[in-house]
Parts: sequence; structure tokens; C-alpha cells
Amino acid sequence: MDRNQLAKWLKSPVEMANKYSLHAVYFCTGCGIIEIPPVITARWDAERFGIKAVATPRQGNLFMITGYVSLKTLKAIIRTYEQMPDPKYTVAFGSCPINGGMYWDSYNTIKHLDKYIPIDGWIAGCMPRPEAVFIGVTHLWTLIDKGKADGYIRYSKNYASYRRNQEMLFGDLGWPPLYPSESPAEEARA
Amino acid sequence: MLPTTILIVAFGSAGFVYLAGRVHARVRDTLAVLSSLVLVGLIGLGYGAWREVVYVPDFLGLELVLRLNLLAWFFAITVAAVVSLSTIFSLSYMRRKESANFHYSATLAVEGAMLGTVFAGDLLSFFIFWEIMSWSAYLLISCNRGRALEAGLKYIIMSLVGSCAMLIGLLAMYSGLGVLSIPLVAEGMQAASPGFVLLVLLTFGLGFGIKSAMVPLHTWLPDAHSEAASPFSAVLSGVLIKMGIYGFVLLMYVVVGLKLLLGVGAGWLTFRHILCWLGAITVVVPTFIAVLQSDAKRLLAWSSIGQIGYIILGLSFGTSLAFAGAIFHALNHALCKSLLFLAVGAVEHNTGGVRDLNDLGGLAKRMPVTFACALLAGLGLIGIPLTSGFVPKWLIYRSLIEDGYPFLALAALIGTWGAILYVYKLLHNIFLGQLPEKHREVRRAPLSMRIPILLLGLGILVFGVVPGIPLRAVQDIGHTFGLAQLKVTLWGLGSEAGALNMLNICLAVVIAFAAAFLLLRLGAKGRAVDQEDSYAAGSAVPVGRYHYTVDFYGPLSRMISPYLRDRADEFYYWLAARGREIADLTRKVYTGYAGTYVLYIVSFLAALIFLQLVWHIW
Amino acid sequence: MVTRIIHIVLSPLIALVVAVFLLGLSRIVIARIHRRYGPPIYQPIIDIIRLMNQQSISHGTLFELGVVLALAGSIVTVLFIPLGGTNAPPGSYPLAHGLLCPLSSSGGLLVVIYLMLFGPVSIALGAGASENPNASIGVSRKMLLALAYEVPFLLVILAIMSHYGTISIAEIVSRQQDSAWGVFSVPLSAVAAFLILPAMLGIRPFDLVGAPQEIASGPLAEYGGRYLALLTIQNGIQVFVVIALFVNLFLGGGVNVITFLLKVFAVFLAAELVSAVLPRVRIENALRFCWTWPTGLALAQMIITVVSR
Amino acid sequence: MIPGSQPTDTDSERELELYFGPQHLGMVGNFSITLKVRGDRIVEATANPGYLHRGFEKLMEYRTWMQNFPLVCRVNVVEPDSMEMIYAMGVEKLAGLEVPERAQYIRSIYLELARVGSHLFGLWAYSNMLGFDTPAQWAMYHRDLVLDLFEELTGGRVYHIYLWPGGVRRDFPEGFKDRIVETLHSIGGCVPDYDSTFFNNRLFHQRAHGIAKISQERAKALGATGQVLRATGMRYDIRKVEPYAAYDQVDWEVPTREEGDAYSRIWVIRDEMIESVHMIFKLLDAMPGGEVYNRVPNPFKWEIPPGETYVRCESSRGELGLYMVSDGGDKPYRVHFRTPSYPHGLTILEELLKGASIADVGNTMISLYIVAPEIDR
Amino acid sequence: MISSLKSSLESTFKDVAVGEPEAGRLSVLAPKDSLPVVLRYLKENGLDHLALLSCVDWPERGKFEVVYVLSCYMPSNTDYASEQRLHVFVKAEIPREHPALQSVIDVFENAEPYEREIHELFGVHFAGHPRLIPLFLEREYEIPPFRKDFDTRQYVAETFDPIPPVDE
Repeated sequence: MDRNQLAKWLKSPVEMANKYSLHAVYFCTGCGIIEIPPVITARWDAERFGIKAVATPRQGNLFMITGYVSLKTLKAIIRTYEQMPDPKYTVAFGSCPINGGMYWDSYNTIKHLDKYIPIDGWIAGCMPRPEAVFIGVTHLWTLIDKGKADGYIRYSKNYASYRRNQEMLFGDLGWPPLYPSESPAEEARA
Repeated sequence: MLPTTILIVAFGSAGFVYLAGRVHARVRDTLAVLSSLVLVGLIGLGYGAWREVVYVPDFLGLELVLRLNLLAWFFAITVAAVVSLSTIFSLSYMRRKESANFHYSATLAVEGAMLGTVFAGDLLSFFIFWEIMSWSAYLLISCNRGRALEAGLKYIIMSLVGSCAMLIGLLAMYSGLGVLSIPLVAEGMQAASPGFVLLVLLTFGLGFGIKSAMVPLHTWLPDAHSEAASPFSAVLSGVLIKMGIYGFVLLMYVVVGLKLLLGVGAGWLTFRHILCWLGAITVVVPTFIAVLQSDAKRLLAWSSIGQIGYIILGLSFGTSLAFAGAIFHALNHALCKSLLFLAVGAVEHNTGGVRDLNDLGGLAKRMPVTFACALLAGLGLIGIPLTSGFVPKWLIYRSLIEDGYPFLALAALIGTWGAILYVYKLLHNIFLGQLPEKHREVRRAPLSMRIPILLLGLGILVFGVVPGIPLRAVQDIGHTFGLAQLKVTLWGLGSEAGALNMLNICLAVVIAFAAAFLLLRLGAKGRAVDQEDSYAAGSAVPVGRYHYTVDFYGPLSRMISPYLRDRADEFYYWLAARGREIADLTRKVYTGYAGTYVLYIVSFLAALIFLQLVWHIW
Repeated sequence: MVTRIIHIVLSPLIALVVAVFLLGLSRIVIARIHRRYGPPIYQPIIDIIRLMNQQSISHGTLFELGVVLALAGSIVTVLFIPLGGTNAPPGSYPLAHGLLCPLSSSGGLLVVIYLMLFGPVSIALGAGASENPNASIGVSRKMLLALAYEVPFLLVILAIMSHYGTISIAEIVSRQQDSAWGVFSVPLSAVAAFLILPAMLGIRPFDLVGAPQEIASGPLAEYGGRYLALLTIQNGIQVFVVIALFVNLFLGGGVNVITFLLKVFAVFLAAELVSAVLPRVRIENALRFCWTWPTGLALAQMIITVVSR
Repeated sequence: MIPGSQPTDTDSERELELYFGPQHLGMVGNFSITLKVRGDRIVEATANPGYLHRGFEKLMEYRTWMQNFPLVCRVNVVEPDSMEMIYAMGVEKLAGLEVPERAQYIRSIYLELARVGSHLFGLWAYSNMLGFDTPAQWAMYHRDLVLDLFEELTGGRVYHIYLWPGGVRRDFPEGFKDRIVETLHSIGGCVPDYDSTFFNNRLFHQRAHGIAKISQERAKALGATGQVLRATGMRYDIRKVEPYAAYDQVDWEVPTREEGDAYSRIWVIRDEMIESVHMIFKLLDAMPGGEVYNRVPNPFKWEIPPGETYVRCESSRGELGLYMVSDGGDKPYRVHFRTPSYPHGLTILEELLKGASIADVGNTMISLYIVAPEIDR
Repeated sequence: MISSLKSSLESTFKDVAVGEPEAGRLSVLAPKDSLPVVLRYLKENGLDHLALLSCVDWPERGKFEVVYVLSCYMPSNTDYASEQRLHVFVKAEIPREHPALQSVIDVFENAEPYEREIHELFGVHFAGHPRLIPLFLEREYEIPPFRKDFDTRQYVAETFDPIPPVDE
């Protein structure tokens, strides 16, 4: 952990701040949530690393998708994700968001979460232990360092195709597109 | 000759406007606006030209006098300004309304009567103009029919009670002193017995108390203010109830005089103390009743009563600071409350007559100017620094604290916190939050509505930053009444301990604002979103159902509403009912049979003869 | 003049630094009570840098203006509050200097209690403009909570102002330094003020305004990015202002900035320790509590003060 | 009507529609309540489940009897062990399997440990909901100690898959008994701390007393079980009513309270936790030796004779039931769980929220001890 | 208790078939029209707890079997008598085409969500139910998903697999 290195702070304050101030929009989408309370409380204490839960998507920059995603939940996830301000990182917990996990044949859970929203970090396991969550977070730090935690940029770049996938599943989503114009990428970067 | 000219212009234009309305609406509008503006100009020109004019040399042996001095001018310019702005506002508000002709002409007549009241140099003409004012206001209040009729009736009955009391005082004064000219009366009062002084104070005080809606004489006000047409509500609340305040000033500081006034009563139970405490109650109770209202104009009406409380508190406290605060607050309240009534009127006009606070919302984006000015006026009512409301309230508090009346100061301060509640409720429910579907088509207010609102808002800001302008006039008025001179500077009060300097505060706020703004600009750029893009726990926002308005202060209202009944109003209704019963009883005397009447006459005569024989009274 | 300008720049800076420090300190203290390690003390700075660089979401001009005005109001309030120092002649206290209060002669306590409104009212306006009912509910709660604690607070302030016969804080502070501290001369008021301190700071048990579990952080529901950063700073400064006022009114201010800040930390820690083991109350209970014990105590003190005068 | 009084706003139809969940810090589990609000009072609450619906019962029809064990424990994340128990009981009943006595004792201890863990989780959720962070953190720490025991016994922290038809997967390891005792003593030693900070806290009493009050008649009519029913004074507990495992072998009490409000429910939970700890000590003392597992046929070819059954046990939240039909094949024909949160979260919650204040939504929900995945399945 | 309940059921209702497949459990097969009456009768006779309302699809027989699992709360707080262990399965068979049944909310209030669930997952219509709106599901399914002829694996292959990965 390079949080105490002043030189790095002077060199790239934004990335450093993004790394060590991950405010999580936690949203119990599935079983994975059961390991979140231990992570944020006395035994593992994620607040040591600046990770803390916030109430609304507007305030956060880390979106934890904790487990399998049912259709109804996916809609809420998309809504929440779109309401978060950039830069934002998503971490998916457990095997189920990766490929459906043990619900691979369920009619009501989606199988590949990254078809609908971009995911920056995956934590495999059913369910991931708190230690695995921390490993996931350090991995996310590395990604941020290297500039590869770019899910939000990918989302704006490929918004049309994400939106198409979402609409294939839900028909009308009930809210207007996040990037309505023709060239969303430029707008997002501006 | 100036006061006479002003009055002639005022009443004359009232008549002409009505006639012009018969010809063409546009002629009427132009004439009304022009004459109201001319009146402002005339009064403005009269500054410094203090004089007395005898306009009826012999009325039953009395001289009727008009006089122009600083006090009269101060009130007159306020009246003229507010009425002229209200008239401009009416251009759109009253368009295509049946009663427009009457509205303009009666408004001008009310203005004339108010100007006459403040210019009156003797109590008889004061009373005459007072009555003209009451009656023409009555006609205007009940102009809307329906519930307005009832409201008007309530108003005029209470006004009549007040007028009767005043008439009694007037007659007593005439029989006791033989003069009615104000300076002569004041001289005569110095030699009068304390009982006589008390009689004068009570009778006139009742009349002025009813007009200025002091608790417990306030009950006409909420109905009348909410039922009148909005431009007239602004006049009613902004300046008409200030005539009661003018009356109090006249009564306490001119006719009776401060020295005599402080001597009325004994120990803690002095006239001044009682009036102070009435003022304090007037601050607290109506303020919290206002918090519970859900009708915009009714909320403002109750708030008017609360704000009048400050003025009465300051006036009756009687130190130079408190007096200055009271008179300044009268001006501040005239500005703020007229603005708020006009703003609510504009909203009402734009939304097709909606003034239910639960049915509006999100209009700030549609009517930005109206909102900004209403916000300013709301802050002025609260007394936030840099609005004209701050300095007068500060003066009153400071005077109360330094002279050792912390409980009165507490009442005044709590009233302020109550004011925050209702001001925010009003602004939030009308202008903030989500715009309901049915008001999507609302456009901004027409120019003729925005101009008066803007001007009033400007006034609030200017008098807030440069309180020295009105404060100088106010302290000069106080000085003529023998109050100690204040060290007024352009930016506040002079350099004694606990001084006030608005320039410092203003500069500090401006610099701090600039600093905060710079800090904001340091951050990444924002992205504007639509109102539908709002946090709803992961769901889409339900259209038209996503605005928190109903029962805005629920926990508080559940807690205090059992204690906040309008007991005075209930008492008057009880009194009216008893009165009707007694009247019923007397009616039974008249049976309609000739025989009964004969019986009455015979028994009356018999009684007379009996008395004559037994007691030899005469 | 030069010292004055230095003071004007210095006192908001002190407030800013101490405010951020207090925020970090409170997180560590709370964490230790929870038996966990807690974030580093400079965590709020990291959060603020991160928030400043996030693309924020705006609901219009008023939404932004509310934040700016709130911060401006808090900064202005600091200028009216003495942050240590004394008017006593030099030499009587070691390390003492002139009073650090740039605008001490502009209206005194009465202006301060009005200026303390500036922040909450501005946030209320901004939150109202955020088009979210959670925010409106939070504001409604904030208004009621303010009403709840202002009644005893005003009584406390009035008692002090009557006791010392002045409305100037600088005067009150120097009078305390000459004789007894406010805690000893107006003890009941001091107790009442300490009881409502959590409500004024907005910490437990009175953190119902932004209760995340009830109304999704209330007025802050729609605020993110740079607006949230500014509001975090504003909250810190507001905390600092309230505690500084408490120290000035009851603990005799400070002879110099250092003793003053030490007192501020002591009071803040005391308030945090009490609040850490209490749950959040409902607004009804908050109203009832504030209007019974603190109000009663403050009223008693005021009666004593008025009678003894 | 007196014209001076304020106009009523009954004619105004502007009730706010507020969503409580799924993305809401006050929501434990993925669940949503749609509230219609006037002022800060709730006029109507509609529970909106389904965010966690995976169609378990459908999926189980596609898997063999033994393959279903990993699936079944995931119905209830907070206390997966009673789900294993109920499924094992159902299979044993349909297949006519016997369970060795030692295994019965181990099952009871295991289930009671799970109950302690689950109640500690509930304590976390409840105190966290009230912004009561300190006891919340302690409770979560203590739950972790229990999870450590599970980890040693079964290899899994949360999902254990330890109960099998015919017994348990493995016997207690060496010295495990002592470690259970040690852990429970260290948790029990903190009960006075919990009492003074949480249960006996006056502000907590103010917050929970009289909230979400339900009478015994209404509770029965709406199908309540568990703490919700026991807090109204009824000693209805499946462990006593229809004893399974080794619950009839030791002596223990069913804690109840009379008031039926949130405060009494949390006290019932507290007392139950202590009773469970005592029960575990008694069970450990009385535990016989012997086998822990009766072998079942080859799980890939195991066919169970046709029939239907309804078995029930007491999970930490109330009556947990299983209706299972076999058509004689190697897979269940139909499975249907009767989960305690189902009536609590859908019927009782809606009734109790009517007229409540917004501040008490989460309070009410958590005091009913609702676990969302149980409802959705 | 079981035997007396069995005989009284048989004597009161002519058209129900009562069996006792195992100790402590009765199985009552009622025609669908008299179902509310039977349930009310049972409720008045001590079986006051509707533990579960389930449904089983038997495509070969062309029937849905709706199962009401009843048991008893404790009549008193004294001791745990053996009658507590009593279960009754009340069953009704309805055709798979246009399945409909009378709602029993007025007998057991907690049947409300169960009926909604069965309506959603099996497509059984409950007459008299106040709100037969979706409970769990977001999408509409042509065949209600819990019917035996709904193949969830095939459905997954048809619905989720064709959604393409996002082209980077």
C-alpha cells in the first residue's frame, strides 16, 4: 500500500485519492452481501483503507454487486450504475455474475453481468471470503494505478450496445438513455 | 398645499379611473398606473417641505388640518410605493376580470384614504379618513364574493367595533379638552388625569389594535387577507395594517407622549408592559399557526400577524433602539410581505388559481425571477443579514436584552425560528422539489408582474446592505418624540460596544462567497440532469408522485396543533352567538298583538305612577 | 490594518484545518470505540480530493448555489467568533496575543446566531432544489431539529448575555478570563448547552437529519462530487463553529490559539464519546427531549440570572 | 366550520410515493417496499419482493436428491443450516432413513450455533438500522467467532453443507467441544455489555417500545410464527411442539414476552440466544458416542419411493416447513419451502407499516426479522 | 383427535375423501367448489394455522393439485400436547386448462401472497383475490415457469445466450 508516500500523492493526486477513498454503494443483490458486514466491521474493518458505505449512488464511486443478479435486480443495478458520477468502479462478487454460477439454468437470473454493465473487477468464489474481498480491492487499486479500471469510459464508448442488450432483456427501460447523443464518448471525456 | 393636492389627485383619479373603465380597459389601466406613479412622485417631492394646511376652515366649529412631517412622509411614501406596484401588478392579474374597474378605483380610493389618514393634522379628519379607508377596504375584500363576503363581513364588523371605540375616545377628548388638533390635544393631555389618559389609550388602542391585527384582535385578518385579490392582499398586508401601527405611533408618542405613557399603570402592570407582552404573544402564537397552514395566502396572512407583533413589541418597549427597530420593521414588512403576496399572486395567475401548497412544486425553474425575489423576501421576514429584515430585528433584540428583558427577547427570537419554518415551507412547496405533471406548461410571469416584484426585491436588498438610509429617517422621527439620538452611519450603527456594521458583514459574505465559489470551480465539471433522474432507491421516479409537500412539518404539527387553536376567534363566535340569543329574547317582547302593547304601556305608566308616589325621585 | 487582514485570512484557515482534522479525529475515535483500527487521520482529505475530481451531478443553479452559500455562511460565521487570544495587557499571560476575531465589533452574538442559520438554510434551499423527497424530508427534520435545539440554545445565549450585560462575544470572553468561567458562573446553562451539543453538531443521537438508513442521507441524497466535498468542509466548519462558541461562552475562550484549540478538541471528544453509544432518535423524541431537560435547565438559569440582577 | 380554522387538505391527492429499497442502506437484503406517504406517516405500504427470485424449487426438480444440498442452503444466507436440516429431514422421511443418536445431538448443537450466529447477525442489523454502531460492530465480531467454529467443523464460513440425509458429514474434530465452550463463554461474557449499551438503553427503549405492535389474535390470523408470535405471549416453538434432532433430550425453556412490539421481539431474540447457549452446553454434556452417519445408497442412482411429506423445524426466524413430493425418481418432483419470513415480510409487514412513521420503516422490518431471500426463493 | 376429526369431516361433507397416509397427518381431497367451506370448518375445529399453500403440476393427469397445509397453533400455553403434531393436507384438483379456484383470503388472511405466487408461477386464477398482480417476476413468461412443461434450461438457452457480448 502506497498511501503514505507523499511523492506519489504529489505526482498523481487524483488516482491516489480514487484509490484510497472508495465509497461503496452497496446493494445486496445476492448472497455475497452476507460477507460485507464482516468486511466493514470490527474484525476486518475496511474503513482502514478508506472503504465505506454510502447511502445513495450520487455519493459513491465503487459499486459492489454482491452475488447473483435476478432480472428485477438488474434493472435496479443499471439505474443505480447510471446515477453514479464518473469515475466509478464496479466489482462483482462471486461466481454468479461471472457466468451464472450455480444458477446457470435459472430462468430469472442473468448469466453474464458484463453484457449489461461494464465490470472492473471480479472476485470469484461462492461466496468470496472477506480476505478475498480485500484481495479484490487491492487488485482494483492496481487497475486504477495502471488506468485500466475504465469501465465507465467503456460504458460511455459502447453505450449503444450496452443499451441494446439491456433493452433486449427488458423492452422499454422506463428512463431515457444516459448518453443520448451520437458521439457520447467525446461528451463524457469533456 | 401639497397634502391637499395629493389627496385631490388620489381621490380624483379613483373616480376618473372608474369612468375610464367604462370607456376602454386600456385607458383605465394607463390612467390607474399613471396616477399611482404620480402620487409617488408628488410625495417624493414633498420631502423636506414640512407644512400644515387648513383645508376646511370651519367644520362644526373645528378647523380640519392636513400636515406633512417626516413621520407622515415616511408612511405616505411607503403606502404610495406599495400601492403603485400593486397597481402595476394588477395589469396582468386583473385582466379580463369583471370587477377590474371597481378594483382599480377602489384601490386608489383606499390609497387616498390611507394618505389622508397619515396626513391628518387633527383627530377628526383622522377619523374621517380612517372610516373611508375601512369601508373601501371592505368593498375590496368582499369583491370576490363567496367566502370573501363572509371574510369582508368579519372585517367590517371588527372595524366598526374599533371605530366605535375610537369615536368614544374622540368624543371624550373633545368634551374634556375642547380641541382636536393633534398638537393642541397633546398639550392638553399633559395636564389630564391618569384615568383620562388610560381611557384615551384604551379606546384608541382598541381601534388601532384591531386594524393592525394585534392578538387577540386579529381574527379578521387571516380570512380577509386570503380571500382578497392578491394585489390587494399585498396592499392590505403591506400597508393597510400599518395604518394601525401609524395610529399607535401617533397615540403613544405624539398624543399621549412617551413620558406620560410610561407613567400609566403601576409596578409591573403598566400599559407598556401589557402591550409588550401582547406584542410578544402576537409574535409567537400566530407564527406557529402559520407553520401549520396549507394555503399559501393564509400562511402569509398569519405570518403578517406575527410580524406585526415585532412592531408592536418594539413600539411599546419605547427605547430609541426599539422604536427605530419597530418603524424600520414596518417598512421591511411592507416590502417583504407585499412581495410575497404578489409572488403568490403571480403563481396563482400562472397556474390557473392554485394556491394550495400541496398542489404546487418545482416552479423555480419556470419562474426564476419570482422565485429569487420571493426567496429574498422570505429571508427578509426571517431577518437574515443583508436583507432589510436583519437590522430592525437586531435593534429590537438588542434593546430588549440590554434593558434586561430576556424573556421578551426569547419570544421575539423564537418567532424568528418559527418564521424560518413557514418561509421554507412556502418556498419549498411552491418553488422547489419536483414539478408536477399538470404544471409542466407553466410559463414565466408576465413583465408587468415581474417588475413590481423585482423592484420590491431590490428594495429589500438595498435597505439590507445600506440600512443607514431608512435608519436616518427613522431616528429623526424618534428624535422629534424626544428619544435619544442613535449613532447612525450609512452601514449601520456607530462605534459603541456591540456596534453593527453591515459593510463588514457584506464584504465578508461577498469574499467568503467568492472563496467558496472558487473552491467549487476547482472541482470537476458538473453534469446537469433532469428532474426524473433522481435517486429513487434504484427504481424509476414515479411521475407526479415524487414531491414531499403534504403535512410538511408533521411531527411538529401533531405536537403543537392541540394547543394552537385560535381561541380569540372562537370567543368572538361565542360572543356573536350569545348576542344573537339575547336579540332573540328581546324579539319575544314584540308579540304583534295590539293587546300586549297596550298592556306594556299601561304597566309602564303604572310603574311610573308607583315610583312617583312611593319614592319621590323627582 | 495589516494584522486585521492577516486575521481575516487566518481564522477561516484555522477553521478549515481544524474542521478537517476534527472530521478525521471523529472517525478514528468512533472506530476505536467500535474496537477497530479506523482510517488514517487524513482520510477526510483523501475523500475531499476524490470528490472534487468526480464528475458531479447538478440539478440546476439553485442546487449549486445552496452549497456555495452554505460554505460561505460558515466561513463568515468563523470571522465573528474569537479563536483564542485576549484583550488583557501584554505580559499578563505567556504566549498571549491580541484577540483573534477579525469582526468582533460587528453585532456580536446576535449576528452570530443569525449567521449560523446561513448554512442550514442554504443547504435546505439547495436540497429542496434537488428534486428528491428524501432531501425534503431531511430538510423538514432539520428545520424541526433546529427549532428543537434553538429554544434551549437561545435561552442559554440570552442568559449569558443578560449575565454579562453585553452582546459582544469578545467582551464575554474577556470577562470570563478576568473572573470565573461561564461553566461556574452560569452552570445550568452550561449543562443545557452540553446536552444540546450533539443536536447542534448533528451527531448521534440527533443525526436524524441525514439518517442513511431512514431517508437515504436526507438533504445530501442528490449531492455528489464537488458539491459533497464542499458540504463535507461546510459540515466540519459548522462543527468547529458550534464547539468554538461553546468554548467561548463557557470555557473562557483561550488565552492563545493553542489553548483555545485544545479546549475545542476536549469538548469535541466529550461530545463524540457520549454520542458513540447512543442510537438515533425520532424527531418527535428529539423535540420532546430538547424542550424538557435542556430548556428547563436553561430557563432556570435565566430566571436566576434575571432575579439576581 | 369556523372560518378561522385551517382548511383541511383531504381533497388534495398529493400523496408521496417513496421507495424503500432495494438500493437503500436501511434495507437489509434485496427487497423493496413502496410507501404511500402523507407527511411523515405511511398511508399504505406495498411489499415488493422478487429481487432475489431464482426459482429454487424449479431448479431442484432438475437436480438429484443429493445435488440439491448446495442449492438448498442458499435459500437463506443468514442461517443456511436450518435449510439443510429441513431438506435432510424431508429426504429422510420420504426415504425412511434413520439417523444415529450422536448425529442427532451434533445436529442440535450445530443448529443452535447457527441460531446464535443468526441472532447476532440480527442484532447487527437491528442496531445498525437504529444508527447504533457500537453494539452492531461487537455483534458482527462475535458472529465471526461463531463462523470460525463452523469453518473448523465444516470447512465453510457461511455455507456448510454439513447435514446429510442419514446424519452429518463428519464427526467433531479433536478438542472441538472445548473450543465451542470457549467461544460461547467469550460471547456470553459480553452479554452484560450488550445489555447496558443496547437492550437496556433508554433511547433504544424509546425507539422500539410500542413500535410495530401486533396482538396475538392478529399475529395468528396472519400466520406469524417465531419471535413475532412468541413476543405476543405464545410459547409456540416447533422444537417443543414437534421435537426433532435431540431437542427432546435436554431441558430448556421457550422465552416469551407479552407486548408484541419491536422491543419485546428483540428481547425474545436476546433471551433465545442465551437459552441456545445454555442448551448447547447441556447437549455437549449429554452427547453420546457412536456413529454419526448412516450410509445412503449411491447418490447418483438413489431413487426415493413416491410420496409426499410436510416436515417442519424451527429456524431462527420461525417455522420453517418443507412440502416435498417424490414420484419415485432420482429427483424431487416438487419442492416448496414454507419460510417464516414469507408471511412476516409480505402480510404482517404491510399491515404494521400502515400508519407508521417513515423513521420506523426499517425498524419495523428488521424487528420482524425478515430475510429477503427466504421470501423470494 | 385425528380419528374424531376424520369421522366428523366425513359426516359433515359428503363429497370429500379423507385419508390418513401416516400418523399425525390427514389428507383431505375436496372438490374445488367446497374448498372454502371445508377450510373454514377445519379452522373452526382447531386447525387455525395455514402453514403453506402449494401447487403441484401433474401434466399426465392434466391436473393441478392445489395443496393447503394446515396445522394448529397452541390452544393454550400449558404443555405441548401431541395434537400439536397434527397436519392436514387439504387438496383440490383443477384442470390444467383455464385453472381457476375460489380465493380463501376470507378464511385465512395469510393466503394472500401464496395465492399471488401460485397465480404467477402456475397461472392458476384465484377468483375474489383483490390484487393478482405479479409478485416475483419482472418478465412475462408464455408458460408460467413452474409448470412442468416449462423447460428452464431451454428457456435460458433461448433468452440469455443470444444476447451478444458488448463489442469493445
